[in-house]
Amino acid sequence: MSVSTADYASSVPIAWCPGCGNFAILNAVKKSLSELDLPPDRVVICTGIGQAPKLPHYLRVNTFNGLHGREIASAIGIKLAANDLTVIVHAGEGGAYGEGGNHFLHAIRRNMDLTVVVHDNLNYALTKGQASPTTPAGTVKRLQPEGVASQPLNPLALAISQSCSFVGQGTSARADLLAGLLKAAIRHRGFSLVHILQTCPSWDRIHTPQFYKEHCYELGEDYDPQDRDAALRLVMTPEDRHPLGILYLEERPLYNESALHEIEQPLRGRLVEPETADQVLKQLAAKTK
Amino acid sequence: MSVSTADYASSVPIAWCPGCGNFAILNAVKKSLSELDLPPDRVVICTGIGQAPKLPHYLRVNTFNGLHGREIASAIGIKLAANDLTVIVHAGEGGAYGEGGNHFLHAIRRNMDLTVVVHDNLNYALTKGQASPTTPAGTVKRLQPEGVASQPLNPLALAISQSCSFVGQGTSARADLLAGLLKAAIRHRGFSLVHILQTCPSWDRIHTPQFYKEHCYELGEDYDPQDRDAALRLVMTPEDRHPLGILYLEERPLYNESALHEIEQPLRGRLVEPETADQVLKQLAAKTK
Amino acid sequence: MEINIRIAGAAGQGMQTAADLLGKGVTRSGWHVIAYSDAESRIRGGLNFNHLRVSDQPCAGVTNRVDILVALTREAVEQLAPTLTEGGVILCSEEREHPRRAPLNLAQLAEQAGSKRVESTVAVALVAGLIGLDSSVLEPLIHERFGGDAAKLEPNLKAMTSGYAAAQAWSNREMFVLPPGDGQTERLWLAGHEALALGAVAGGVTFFAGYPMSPATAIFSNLGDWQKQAGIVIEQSEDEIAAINMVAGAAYAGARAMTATSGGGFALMVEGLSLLGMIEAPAVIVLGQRPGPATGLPTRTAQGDLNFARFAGHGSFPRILLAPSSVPDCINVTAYAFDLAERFQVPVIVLTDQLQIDTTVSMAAPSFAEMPRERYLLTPEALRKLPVYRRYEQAESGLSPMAAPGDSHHTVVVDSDEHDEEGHMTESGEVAERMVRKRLRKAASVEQAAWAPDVTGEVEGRPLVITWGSCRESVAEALAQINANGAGVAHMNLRWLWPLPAEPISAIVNAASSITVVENSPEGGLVSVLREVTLRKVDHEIRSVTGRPFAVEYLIEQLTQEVMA
Amino acid sequence: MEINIRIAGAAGQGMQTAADLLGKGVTRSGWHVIAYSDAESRIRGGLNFNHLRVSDQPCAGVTNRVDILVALTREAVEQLAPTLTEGGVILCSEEREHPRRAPLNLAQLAEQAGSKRVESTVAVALVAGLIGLDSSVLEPLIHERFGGDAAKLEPNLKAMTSGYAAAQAWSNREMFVLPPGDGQTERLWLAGHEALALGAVAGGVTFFAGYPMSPATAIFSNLGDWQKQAGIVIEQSEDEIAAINMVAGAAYAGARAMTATSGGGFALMVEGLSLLGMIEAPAVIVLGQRPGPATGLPTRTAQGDLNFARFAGHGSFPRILLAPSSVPDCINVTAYAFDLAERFQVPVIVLTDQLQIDTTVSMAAPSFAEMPRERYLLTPEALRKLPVYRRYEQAESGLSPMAAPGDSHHTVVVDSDEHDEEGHMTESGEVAERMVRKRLRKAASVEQAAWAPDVTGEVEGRPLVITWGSCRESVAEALAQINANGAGVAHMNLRWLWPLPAEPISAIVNAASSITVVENSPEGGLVSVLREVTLRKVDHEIRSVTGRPFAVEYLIEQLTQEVMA
Ligand SMILES: Cc1ncc(C[n+]2csc(CCOP(=O)(O)OP(=O)(O)O)c2C)c(N)n1
Ligand SMILES: Cc1ncc(C[n+]2csc(CCOP(=O)(O)OP(=O)(O)O)c2C)c(N)n1
Ligand code: SF4
Ligand code: SF4
Ligand SMILES: [Mg+2]
Ligand SMILES: [Mg+2]
Repeated sequence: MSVSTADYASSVPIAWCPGCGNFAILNAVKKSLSELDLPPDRVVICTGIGQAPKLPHYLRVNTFNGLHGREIASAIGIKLAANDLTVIVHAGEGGAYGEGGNHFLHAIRRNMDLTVVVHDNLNYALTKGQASPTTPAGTVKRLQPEGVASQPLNPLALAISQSCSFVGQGTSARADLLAGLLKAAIRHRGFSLVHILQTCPSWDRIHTPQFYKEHCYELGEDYDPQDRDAALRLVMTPEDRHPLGILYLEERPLYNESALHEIEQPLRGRLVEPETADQVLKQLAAKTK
Repeated sequence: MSVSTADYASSVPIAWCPGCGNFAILNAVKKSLSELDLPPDRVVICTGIGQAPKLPHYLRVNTFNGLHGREIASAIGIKLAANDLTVIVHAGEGGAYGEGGNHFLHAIRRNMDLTVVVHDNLNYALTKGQASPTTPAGTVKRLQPEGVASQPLNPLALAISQSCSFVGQGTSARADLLAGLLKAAIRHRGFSLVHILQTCPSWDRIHTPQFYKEHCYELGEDYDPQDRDAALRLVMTPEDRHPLGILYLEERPLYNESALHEIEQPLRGRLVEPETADQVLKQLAAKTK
Repeated sequence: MEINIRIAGAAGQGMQTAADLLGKGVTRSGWHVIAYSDAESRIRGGLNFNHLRVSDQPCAGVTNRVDILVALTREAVEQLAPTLTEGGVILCSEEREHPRRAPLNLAQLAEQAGSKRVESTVAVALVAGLIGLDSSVLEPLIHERFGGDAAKLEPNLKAMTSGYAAAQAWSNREMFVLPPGDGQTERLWLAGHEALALGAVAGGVTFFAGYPMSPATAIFSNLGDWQKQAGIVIEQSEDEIAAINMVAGAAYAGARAMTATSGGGFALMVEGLSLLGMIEAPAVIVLGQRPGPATGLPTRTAQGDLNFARFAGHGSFPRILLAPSSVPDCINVTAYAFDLAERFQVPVIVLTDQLQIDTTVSMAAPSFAEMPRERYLLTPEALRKLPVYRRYEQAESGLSPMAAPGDSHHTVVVDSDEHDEEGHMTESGEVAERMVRKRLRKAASVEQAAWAPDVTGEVEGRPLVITWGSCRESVAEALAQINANGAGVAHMNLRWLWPLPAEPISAIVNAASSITVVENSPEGGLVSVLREVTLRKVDHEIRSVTGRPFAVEYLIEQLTQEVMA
Repeated sequence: MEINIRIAGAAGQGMQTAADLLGKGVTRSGWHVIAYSDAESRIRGGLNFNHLRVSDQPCAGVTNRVDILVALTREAVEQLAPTLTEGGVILCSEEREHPRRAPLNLAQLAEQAGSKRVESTVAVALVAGLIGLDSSVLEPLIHERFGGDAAKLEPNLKAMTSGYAAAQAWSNREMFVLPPGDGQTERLWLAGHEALALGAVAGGVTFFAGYPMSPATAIFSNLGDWQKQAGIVIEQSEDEIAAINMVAGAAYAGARAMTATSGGGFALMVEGLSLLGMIEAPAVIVLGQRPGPATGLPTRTAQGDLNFARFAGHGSFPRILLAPSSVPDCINVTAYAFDLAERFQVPVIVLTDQLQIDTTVSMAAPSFAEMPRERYLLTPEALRKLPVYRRYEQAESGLSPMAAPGDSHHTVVVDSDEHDEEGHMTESGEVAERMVRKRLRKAASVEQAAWAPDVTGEVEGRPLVITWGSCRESVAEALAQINANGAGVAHMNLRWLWPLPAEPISAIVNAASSITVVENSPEGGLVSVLREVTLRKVDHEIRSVTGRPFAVEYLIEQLTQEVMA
């Protein structure tokens, strides 16, 4: 089987603004999936609500477009039920770290074989540009006329502090690097976070492609993503330079390997056999609580 | 004014199990508040649901006992409305890091002047001992007969990774140290996390007072809580030894100092002056959107 | 004849174990028994009790009569002695003096057996001895329970022997001796939470996600015990929002998915419920009610969330509300809930409550052979033959073809936005209208499948008492007694609560001379439903506001007052 | 006479600004105007429009008639040309050929003004010229809007001048010229979201927490603009659950607290709503409805969440549901919501929707002087005199004394568990019963305060049309036209939706010869409420399922068909 980007072509008209960084990400997704030789019917893209979450409609692919901020939770349900499929989440940083922050936190703990791609455009774009969890402190918004008072979330440090087994960073301004990063993340067996610095020309005139080109740099060959202390230092130093590539890698047992009883078959094929209850009942009847 | 622990005495019968670590924490709370000379009417204790959250009923103190996991959110509302009061959260680790993980995460970002005391007994005690976010991996529970598959949350690393301005750790097994730690946290201007390793004899026979006495150690004079890298290394090394004391301190602007317009008066005293709308209207009428 | 036994003491003193041993023992002796509990929201201390109602006749209602009070604490004596029937006795230790105390000293017998900790086993043995349970039934129970731990087995066996002997030796014993039962010793001893979990297994559950919350936790603890055997993926989620969204994801992927919670957790699932409605994903949600609002009384019972469940979620979408009428019925209702959910691609909410969940009964073994076993997903073979597959294809019934991703070369697209037939988001008013109408047609299809209510007695021109859920059994028993004098009061119980077809229900209620609704809640939930659906006023309402179940005695009094007046 | 102008194009082309300039201009010219929008859920592209209905007479309904179509894209021409009335024209640029095109070339005029970007200003000027808006009104508008930016001011002024001149010079202009208005040039030009925010300020809001969600975001964006001036603490929370729990905390601490959201966000607040009910904390929740289920149609309108709001939350607790009848009424209703919330210590839900929120009207300046200014908290002085303070003291009215922590030496204790008079958690059935009954008495007190419905026309023996919320205005206009021929159809609009006292409402609906409910939702929300409360069947229902508002024309047709048949 040989999959091409054309297999992922969709006829749904795209509702993003011209010049949006999401286009580069969309192309990288097509490229990575086809280069991994994954056919659209073996992949599920799971999203919530926002601009980034519209992405799977612009592909031909199994799509679960659920609720704002709940994409990771739904993806866990999908993956547990269908462990033969490749499950990828695309979320805005508002959904993944704001509304859905709790799911993100606990998904890291599980280390299921999921890839979570966060399109970080530093704002709630679809609802008209309000501050998001990563908006730099001091940014003036209508709801924060004297500037955002909260410090931005540091999702990379958060992930590494919780031993997230794959942490990568890309930017829509460096499309050349994106597909490779996505491929590595999807290939990685375990929970992968791909944080993408995404440009949003409609609401953010500072973080332009040019800006990211200037402020980002590729991690060199000498960088060891398995050195946790170094990775933490890297992502916790002030943010005027952003490293691109695989920031952190850790070998951890996969969720279902470590303790879930082996789910050998995807659940969709399971017959209903009411008699199973008989067996359970027998065991139950034998025991006094 | 001189406040004594007797001022905090309550006649509500205590519903904790005999031998519960919460008793030591309760005493430390009384001690810290009275030693800080804070009268009960100037303090609000805000809690959710669980064993730990019953604490304020066993004191005479302003009490907001809200929903499971929402204690931090409610405390933010209280503090923003009443910035003249000392607001302290007591939560179980299930409420603070499980159900309420998202509020915890974003509260750190805000750096409001709140103290959050988490009673970590490694289980959901009130609902009969299920695994909580900090239950060690591999622990066998009814819902996890093959052992908990998720890695436990590392709340200390999480907090430091997000530049939480005060991070301390205590244990109910070392009552002698608790009041001092609580006092430091309450005195600290900014968001303080006090993580308490709390014994729960009813559901956990491993983490006994003896266990914690053996596995905990006091941080020495030479420990510099302002060295972030060192603090992170300390809390991210495998967990057979637990440091006690102030693990991390960072100078950060207070939320309301940095950007909220000065709330000079607590909101409870505000009159209703419908005419204020007239002024707003005037400004509005002048402008074309 | 029946004997009511109440085992009371502080949380942690083993009342639950004692009740379980006794319940199982009397079940194996061919008697009938129902047991329920009254517990505080704490792990140790306070005052809890377990109540067993044992009879030579079938019995299923709740009563407040107490013939034998086992009091393990002084507080238990003081608080509960007033509930004793005439001739009732207290079993307690010597130092707890009380005029009704039987001369059977728990503490002393326990000490003789070598350990203060076996007091509850002594109590079991004493009660067994009093009611005439055969010691050959008792002994295996002790082995089953403590056999795994030699250190425990010894003193418990001793406690059993001496307790049993002491009771048998007591001269006033006769009034407690039960006549033999019907000889059926093969009945099951099953709790509501077990019945609900069993029903889920019978219904083919393959995925469960949930977050602990009383009284629903017990349901998924059972599933936890059986996960390997029954092949269920169980996920303890970080919160209820995660649980319902996991359920939605798993259902999309073709699992038979389920969650269980109580009011507060259900409240957090409401957005997800609306998601299930929009993407038309099947799911079963067990809502174990307890008194609200908010945290309320966490360990008590109520039926206060019917209308909340009926309207929970923004926008309109079909859903089904079911309510088991008894502990045994929990099995059926839950099993059928899975069938209905998948057949109609809707969320099904099973309304139960603390009383039903925490009640244990002796019951005939259920048969699963006749239960539905159909799956409604397109098979991989059928799918492969389709030139195109569209998840929300229009259909007269409103039921579009459902497929799981990965089952063929077709992709499956679902969207929480309003969408077109392919599942892609739309801005079009026309497409939206088509989809809304499709879902309305589906709602009509669901309504046609509604189960008829259970009606007992002649309704025409007679008073009609209406119930749903856990209070059905006690009301049925109260009415049986009232009707024994020829009163002729009819009873209608609803197991299918929503959608409620207007015509058949209206026909029944309009035939009655008066209607009375019994519901354990401060405001009438079913009262609202009936008024709306039938446009008939409810003449009498019997409600409870204490978080405690209705007792048969109370119902007889109230029903006689209200209905017969 | 009225002229309907529709400015259509892709998101981001400035239609909203153009509509705003025009709306303000016609308002300052003494005409009446209502404007609403139709937008997709995207930031750039697609097809959106803003519709202005300008008249020399008061007008407040929605219409689909278009006299002047400003089409900024080819798609706008193609899609919307069919909506043109007889004689209606399209203003577009030359290359967009269409038989109805007026010879007024937008693109060309914009280019002449020096920038393609001023097309929308050209459009404003053209329309102004056509309808006869005085250029002395137009020019200051351009200055107000673009004055801050010299680079923009210049071309926009040019665009204005040349556009205006071109329109005035067009020979077929007369049919668009509006007769002079009533000379009242001091009216306000106010949007629903501004009115809701203003009402909150008038009601004394001091605390707002919320999370962005269409269509409610605009409400708190306004409050954001005014936070300093009006002294409001505004907190953008991490999610809606945080928002409602912050509101509960702030309300406990004595703030007048508020949030605003839409269905999905409200769903997440349901547990918190129940908390407010239990701790008896006052709060105002604005629920800006849009079509569901789930994400639905995020930028469209609906009235589908009435019953959801009525029953949201586990357990029983009093709440008040209000619905503004118009944009100006948004001010009153919101202001009074704060008074009611604090007076009765309950959550008050203000039900509005995308249509009402995003509609802008010309209106007389409101007067705030008569609005309630009472605060119901015990004052520090009163508190200090009390020997004991108990938050949930029993009271005949159910209204316990409310105090804020920090106001005296007394402590204030609230609890989401069932609690005693002091606020401490309880296990007692008796205490629980007392508290439940206290809340039920409070519910009765609330019901007594219900606002009477607004009834227009004689009901006795006549058909009665019933509305609530945003469709009130269009229905009123439709009925005015129908009744102009002496039809005598009565109209009842409900601004206070719940709790609904049965007697007065029943008296009204029972007097009518038939009742018709108009609601913009797939299933009838008010229909359920009326059936339940009055036990009278609703004879006709007019609903919409497209996410678009009812137009007056459509309503006239439907009402004539249904009601007059
Ligand atoms: C429960 C809920 N709350 C709020 C919204 C409104 N909403 C839609 S998208 C969005 C923000 C999206 O921001 P982000 O996730 O960063 O995605 P982006 O649009 O920036 O790509 C919000 C708040 C919603 N749909 N659901
Ligand atoms: C929304 C919601 N979900 C679940 C519960 C049930 N519940 C009550 S306490 C508790 C766990 C408490 O654990 P933790 O916070 O660690 O406190 P502990 O009892 O261990 O002190 C849970 C799950 C609840 N009250 N509300
Ligand atoms: S608003 Fe920003 S993120 Fe959204 S489509 Fe436009 S440019 Fe992209
Ligand atoms: S269960 Fe554990 S935490 Fe709860 S009171 Fe008992 S010992 Fe303490
Ligand atoms: Mg974003
Ligand atoms: Mg805990």
